[in-house]
Amino acid sequence: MIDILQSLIPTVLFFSAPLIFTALGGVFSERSGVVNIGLEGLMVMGAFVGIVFNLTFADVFGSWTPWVSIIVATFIGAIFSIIHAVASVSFRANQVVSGVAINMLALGIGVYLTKQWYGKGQTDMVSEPFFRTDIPILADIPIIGPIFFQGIYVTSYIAIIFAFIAWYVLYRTPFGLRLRAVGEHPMAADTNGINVYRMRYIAVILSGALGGLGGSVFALTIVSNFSHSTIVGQGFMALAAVIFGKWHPLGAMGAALFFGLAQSLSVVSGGIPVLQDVPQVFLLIAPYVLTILALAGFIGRAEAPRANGEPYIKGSR
Amino acid sequence: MDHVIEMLNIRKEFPGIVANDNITVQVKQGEIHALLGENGAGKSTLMNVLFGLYQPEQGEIRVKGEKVNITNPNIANDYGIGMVHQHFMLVEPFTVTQNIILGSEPTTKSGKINIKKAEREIQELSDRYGLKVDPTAKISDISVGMQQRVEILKTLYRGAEVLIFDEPTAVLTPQEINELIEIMRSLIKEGKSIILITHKLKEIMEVCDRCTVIRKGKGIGTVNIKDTTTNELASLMVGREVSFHTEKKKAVPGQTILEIENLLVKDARKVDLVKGLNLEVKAGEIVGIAGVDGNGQSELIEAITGLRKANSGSIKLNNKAITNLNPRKVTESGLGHIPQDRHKYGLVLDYPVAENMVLQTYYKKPYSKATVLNFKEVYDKAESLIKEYDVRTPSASTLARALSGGNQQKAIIGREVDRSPDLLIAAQPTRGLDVGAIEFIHKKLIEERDKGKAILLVSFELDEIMDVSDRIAVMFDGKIVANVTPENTNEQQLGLLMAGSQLSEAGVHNDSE
Amino acid sequence: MTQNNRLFGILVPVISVLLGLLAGAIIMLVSGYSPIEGYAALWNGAFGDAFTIGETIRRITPLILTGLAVAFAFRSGLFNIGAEGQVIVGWLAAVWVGLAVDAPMILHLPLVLIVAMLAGALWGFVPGLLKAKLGVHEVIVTIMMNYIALFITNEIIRNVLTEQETTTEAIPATASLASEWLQTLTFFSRMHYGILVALFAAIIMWFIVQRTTIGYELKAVGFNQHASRYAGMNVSKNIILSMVISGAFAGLAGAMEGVGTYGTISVMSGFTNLGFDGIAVALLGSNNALGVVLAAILFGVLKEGAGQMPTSAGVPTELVDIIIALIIFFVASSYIIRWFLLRFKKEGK
Amino acid sequence: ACGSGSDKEEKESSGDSGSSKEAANEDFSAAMVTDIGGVDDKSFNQSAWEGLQEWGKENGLEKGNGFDYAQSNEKADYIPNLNRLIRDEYDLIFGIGFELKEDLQKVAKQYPDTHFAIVDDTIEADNAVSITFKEHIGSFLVGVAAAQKTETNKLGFVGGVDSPLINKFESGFIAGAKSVNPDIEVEVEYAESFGDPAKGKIIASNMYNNGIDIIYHASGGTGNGVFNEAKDIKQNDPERKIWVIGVDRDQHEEGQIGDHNVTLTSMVKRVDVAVKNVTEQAMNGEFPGGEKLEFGLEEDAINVATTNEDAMTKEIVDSVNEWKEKILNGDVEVPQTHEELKGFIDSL
Ligand SMILES: Nc1ncnc2c1ncn2[C@@H]1O[C@H](COP(=O)(O)OP(=O)(O)OP(=O)(O)O)[C@@H](O)[C@H]1O
Ligand SMILES: Nc1ncnc2c1ncn2[C@@H]1O[C@H](COP(=O)(O)OP(=O)(O)OP(=O)(O)O)[C@@H](O)[C@H]1O
Ligand SMILES: [Mg+2]
Ligand SMILES: [Mg+2]
Repeated sequence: MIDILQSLIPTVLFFSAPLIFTALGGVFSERSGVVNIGLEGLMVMGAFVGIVFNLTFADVFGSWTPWVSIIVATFIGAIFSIIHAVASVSFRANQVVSGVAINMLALGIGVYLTKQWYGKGQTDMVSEPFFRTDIPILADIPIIGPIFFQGIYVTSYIAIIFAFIAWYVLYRTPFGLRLRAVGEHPMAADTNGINVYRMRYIAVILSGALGGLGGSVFALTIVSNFSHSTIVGQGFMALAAVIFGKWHPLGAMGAALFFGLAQSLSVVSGGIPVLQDVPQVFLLIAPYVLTILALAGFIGRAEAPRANGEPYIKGSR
Repeated sequence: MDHVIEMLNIRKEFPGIVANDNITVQVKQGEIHALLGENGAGKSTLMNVLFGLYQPEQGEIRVKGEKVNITNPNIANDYGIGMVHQHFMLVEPFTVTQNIILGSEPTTKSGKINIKKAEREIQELSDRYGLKVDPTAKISDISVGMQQRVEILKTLYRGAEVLIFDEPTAVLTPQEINELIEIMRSLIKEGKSIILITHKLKEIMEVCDRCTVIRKGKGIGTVNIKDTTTNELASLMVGREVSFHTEKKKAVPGQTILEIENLLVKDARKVDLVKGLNLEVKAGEIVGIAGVDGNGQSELIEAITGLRKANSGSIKLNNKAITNLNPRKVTESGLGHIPQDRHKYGLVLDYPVAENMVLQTYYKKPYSKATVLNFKEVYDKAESLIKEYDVRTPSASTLARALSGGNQQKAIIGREVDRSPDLLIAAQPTRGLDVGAIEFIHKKLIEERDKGKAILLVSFELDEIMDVSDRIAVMFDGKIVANVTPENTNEQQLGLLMAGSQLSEAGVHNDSE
Repeated sequence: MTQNNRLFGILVPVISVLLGLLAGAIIMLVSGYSPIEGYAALWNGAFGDAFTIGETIRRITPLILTGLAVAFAFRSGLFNIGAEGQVIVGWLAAVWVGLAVDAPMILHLPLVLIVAMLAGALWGFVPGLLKAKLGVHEVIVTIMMNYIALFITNEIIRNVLTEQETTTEAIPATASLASEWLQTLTFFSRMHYGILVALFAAIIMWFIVQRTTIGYELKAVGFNQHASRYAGMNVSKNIILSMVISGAFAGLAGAMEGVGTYGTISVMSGFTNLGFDGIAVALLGSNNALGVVLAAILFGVLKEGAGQMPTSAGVPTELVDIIIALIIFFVASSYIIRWFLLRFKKEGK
Repeated sequence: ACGSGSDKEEKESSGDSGSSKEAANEDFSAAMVTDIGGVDDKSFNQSAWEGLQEWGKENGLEKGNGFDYAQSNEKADYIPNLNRLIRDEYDLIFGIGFELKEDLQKVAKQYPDTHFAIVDDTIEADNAVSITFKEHIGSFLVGVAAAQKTETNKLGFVGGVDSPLINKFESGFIAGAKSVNPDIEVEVEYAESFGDPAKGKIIASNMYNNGIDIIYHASGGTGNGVFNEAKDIKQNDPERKIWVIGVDRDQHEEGQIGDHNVTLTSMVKRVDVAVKNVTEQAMNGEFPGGEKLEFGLEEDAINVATTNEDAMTKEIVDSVNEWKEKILNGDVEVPQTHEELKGFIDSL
């Protein structure tokens, strides 16, 4: 059992971390009332920037490169998401449309520039990705240590810490109260003197930052290079986590961890005798079927923030 | 200068309409100033201009004599202007406290919301002005009256000196209205000034000092309440004489149309809301259900109309059991329903007016044949209803969303009455409407009665109940506790019955027994 | 007002496309390519000769259908990200029936198309049912259903339709939409009669949505479920129906590939993207049938033409993705374009 | 290719496009259509392109003029790409990858006077040649190397998509390992994708956790995840002896981590050799139309990389060479399918 956990938990953590970051971004954006189908594109942008920066500056920053890379990717992700903010907040674009465009645009730009800069469709492998580490002290705790604190990525724990920070920000600070108010009833917020547009801009930019972070963490922990197939569907899984988690930061984190667990189980169970004879296809679809069952069984109805997806037009009723 | 607020020659246009055309309002320090006008006259618009939600095309605003430029609600707040909106501006999943502090939250040093401090401050305010609220309750769980008190607290919390109330009483029960009037008086005593928008002339006469009348976007003038009468106000507002008492012949009840026996309805949490209710409505009579909001009226109606499951008991329409049939079947059994919440139930706001006019009949000939819609028929019908019911809309293809509340209501009433149902349920049919529209609707209801239809009227307005009903059933705690006739009772007694007193205590004799 | 609206309805997309192409030209210039060569290549790639025109039409065909699928669901307030999975199962079903059944064309081909629609409909039914009965958000369920479709289809190809092969045999001519005549006409492009099916589907969609009580109910449910219930509509039924019809359109798109373009189905190592592109097509076409057809044409032309750009002008094909994305942004932000147009008009007066 | 405009009018009838070509060696031209992987996939597309480039260089040609490629971004692109090259009058057109099989088959029938070649699959047409490789043999040999190297007697195989082609790799690998030591266990996992590094990483993580010390991957981009995981473990514990065996190309570079390299060896498939070889034959008027060429050890088209000299000790290399001999001699019949593998193991 402990053996299984020991091989399960670390994979769950590294698989989930990028989803957690990105889903948190989705939570911010959607809590403020801006639907963000563009998470996939934000991740693509993050992965692209993370890898390119890493390749270019590995010599300069040495072992700090991956850290600087994800910070830069976060930053560029934030800037990139301004497009979504401008379109859906200021220009009253249909937010789903704008999100879909973000997805196409990010992939287009990423691969176009890759070809432009590297003369080929995919970059080389980075020399400074993230590596697993043991967390000092904690790793030595018996049983718990090996399961949770040995051979893990620091980024995984950062993701979990971020989820708690996001929860605190959203549910305990004035900023969070305002942000949620804007997503529930923008006109009420407006009459209370809250600048609805500014809040939504901030929320979308936060989602860009976190999406960029998620994408770069994915690229630098799992893939090591960038191509058109680096991010395929992770952003949509993150979106699913946002909804699965009922637009709550901790819920989204839980959902992302659940996806990671289901994925890992489908691989690990191949090695478990009882499950060995189960046809491969059932293991392959298991994570997705489990998610549906979980939703149908005990998660059930999730109410989106009331004003999610509605452009706020001052003075309309 | 004793004017706290002056709005001079204000003009505000919306695409295709001039909502405010050169209107002037001057509010004195410490007065309650009424703003009166028909539905769509431009009252809310004018107040939204004052509150900084809209920018006027022309005109100027002065606060205490000083010319100001109010470009957003924050600035209005800074000038001590607070507004309680016609449609509440409350975030439902938030608590009372969260709603009140939203936008000016007290924080601890670490940047966390200081919820304790906020709750304390709110408690103080609420004690001082007699605004009873539960600071930790969620908005979605509290009554409409309390929601309104939250709105008022919101303005006070921000230190408002001038409070704008946009139709505050439209959604309140008689008791709550009395409470509100008390609250307004205590606010004035504390040195505040109030602008009150209402359609209820009685209230204006009772509490206001002066009244500015607006008609179709234009200012008609300001009168001193002391020097005027309700009739004068009404004719100023609509530009003609209005009669308040609805003329009607004596009812000639026929056979029983609606028969409810031992009806029991629970809500999702398994709490009984309607507790073994019995009720009968005959052809050719209007039965009014009087009662304080929250005594099971909505659930009763929803159970009859098939929108909610009845847990036991029976409902018969035209001697046919309709208990727990789906809404379509119930409608087809001869029911018309003017719902309480017109935005939620009554209309598909994003459909054109015309398509809303066939919401109950679209699947029938001549509006459709073999599932294919016949738009010509739909629009012909709509045009004729629009004319007959005086629905003011640019065209039949205008989205229902664009209509004013009163006109939306007229559209619904037209649609439901036109089908000529055997039983017409009218839930709060005149809520938020001006006297002209109310008069019109009352006339329609009585016309239907005279055609031999059964009418069930649910209203929190005792005036309306007394005026229109042939028979009054008082509902309290999920049951009909008394059956009386308007001739044999008065508002005083009804009020007591609605509060749960026994018939004998209230000194009324029960007509049905 | 309405006249103005109609004018804008035409002007906004046209301006958006022009702006998108302009942006593309600027990007080419900045990256050191010749925009003229680039766009000439694009044009040739899409319309250069009968072959490319045939291929362009072929590419447009399934896009129309997935666009309709997504648009249809949108009409009742549902977001069907699952068109992708519905395409895959439709494709599988079409090829399966194509191979398994032996019948004259007049029966076989309709049967193939119907079964493909049923398969897509089934894949739409599951999220529809869960949404209607349990309130489970359709976006997650459809995303999950995509993966399930992919893996199950691969398994069936490998173990049921073939013996551990990656591609099935080709379907017989009786089940095929392909036509010698069309192919000869277009120098062996894979253009097939599916385009007629797709256009017919667009008319059906328009008719259902705009002219029938079914559409009236679906839209009403999309706008306001409470009012729909009040009006006696069965909200659950309409939600399910909407997803089922949406799925059927997508399933038909799969059939276009299965019995039109390829005549086979192969193990897929990733998604076809037809369903995801359908989202963009639907939105670009503002969820109405004619719009979807036009958007699919634009999409198909740009994507097909893009293939010629690297060989003829050295420009990476991704430039077209960027251009399409920008066009979508511009159309979506039509508010601002309208605003500019209005100002322009005012000043002109 | 820029001249395609003027070609258009002439290409009406497919008949005369290639009629006079056989003789005209001077302006012989060849081109290829990649599969979705793209020309820089660090795998067979890239390798094929390298072969074509080398041939071009030897004949003084340049890209776009004498040889070229057309990149496919999705399955639907194959036909247009093939046609584009046909219209540009290339004499020999390669389709790289089994995914192009059906489309190439179709086109070959439509244009009987153009020469075609498919890599990694077979098609039936007189104007087309099928190029396949004896991957099972290469896989067998890396299996032998792995069996020599393993300390845990547990090996892993990560496949891309479960298909006859990848089964060939799997079967050869298991046969090779078991030939050396029948007690060796090989765990097989298919990621069901050639582009899912996350899955690759989870599988690898799980395998290394379960005591497997060498993983052979035949999974394209999914393999990135395998390398990533191995390097990660190595980075943390340089003493840990774990390895990856690369595929198609020498994946030495992918295995580099600091001063270590986790790439034990790679099963190198010289698509370039085959492409160049066939192109030269065609240029010399000896196009092997209709034939099914199977490239292997003899042609130097299948190799076992020995770049990682520290890891591939002399003993291992010797052992690999020994088995190579046996195969060349016909002493060993390497299985290509699951069926054959069963028989093979039973016979051990
Ligand atoms: N945002 C808006 N856009 C367009 N027209 C509007 C808007 N708001 C109000 N109107 C129109 O302006 C006119 C005045 O509306 P307003 O809400 O001020 O009326 P009111 O006097 O408050 O009516 P009621 O008594 O029904 O509340 C109406 O014709 C209304 O339809
Ligand atoms: N800063 C704070 N200090 C103390 N109590 C707080 C603070 N903020 C919120 N609370 C209280 O904690 C409880 C939970 O608050 P929170 O805002 O998290 O509500 P919630 O029920 O989780 O929200 P939701 O239903 O929107 O998910 C409420 O009773 C709230 O009043
Ligand atoms: Mg108003
Ligand atoms: Mg009103």
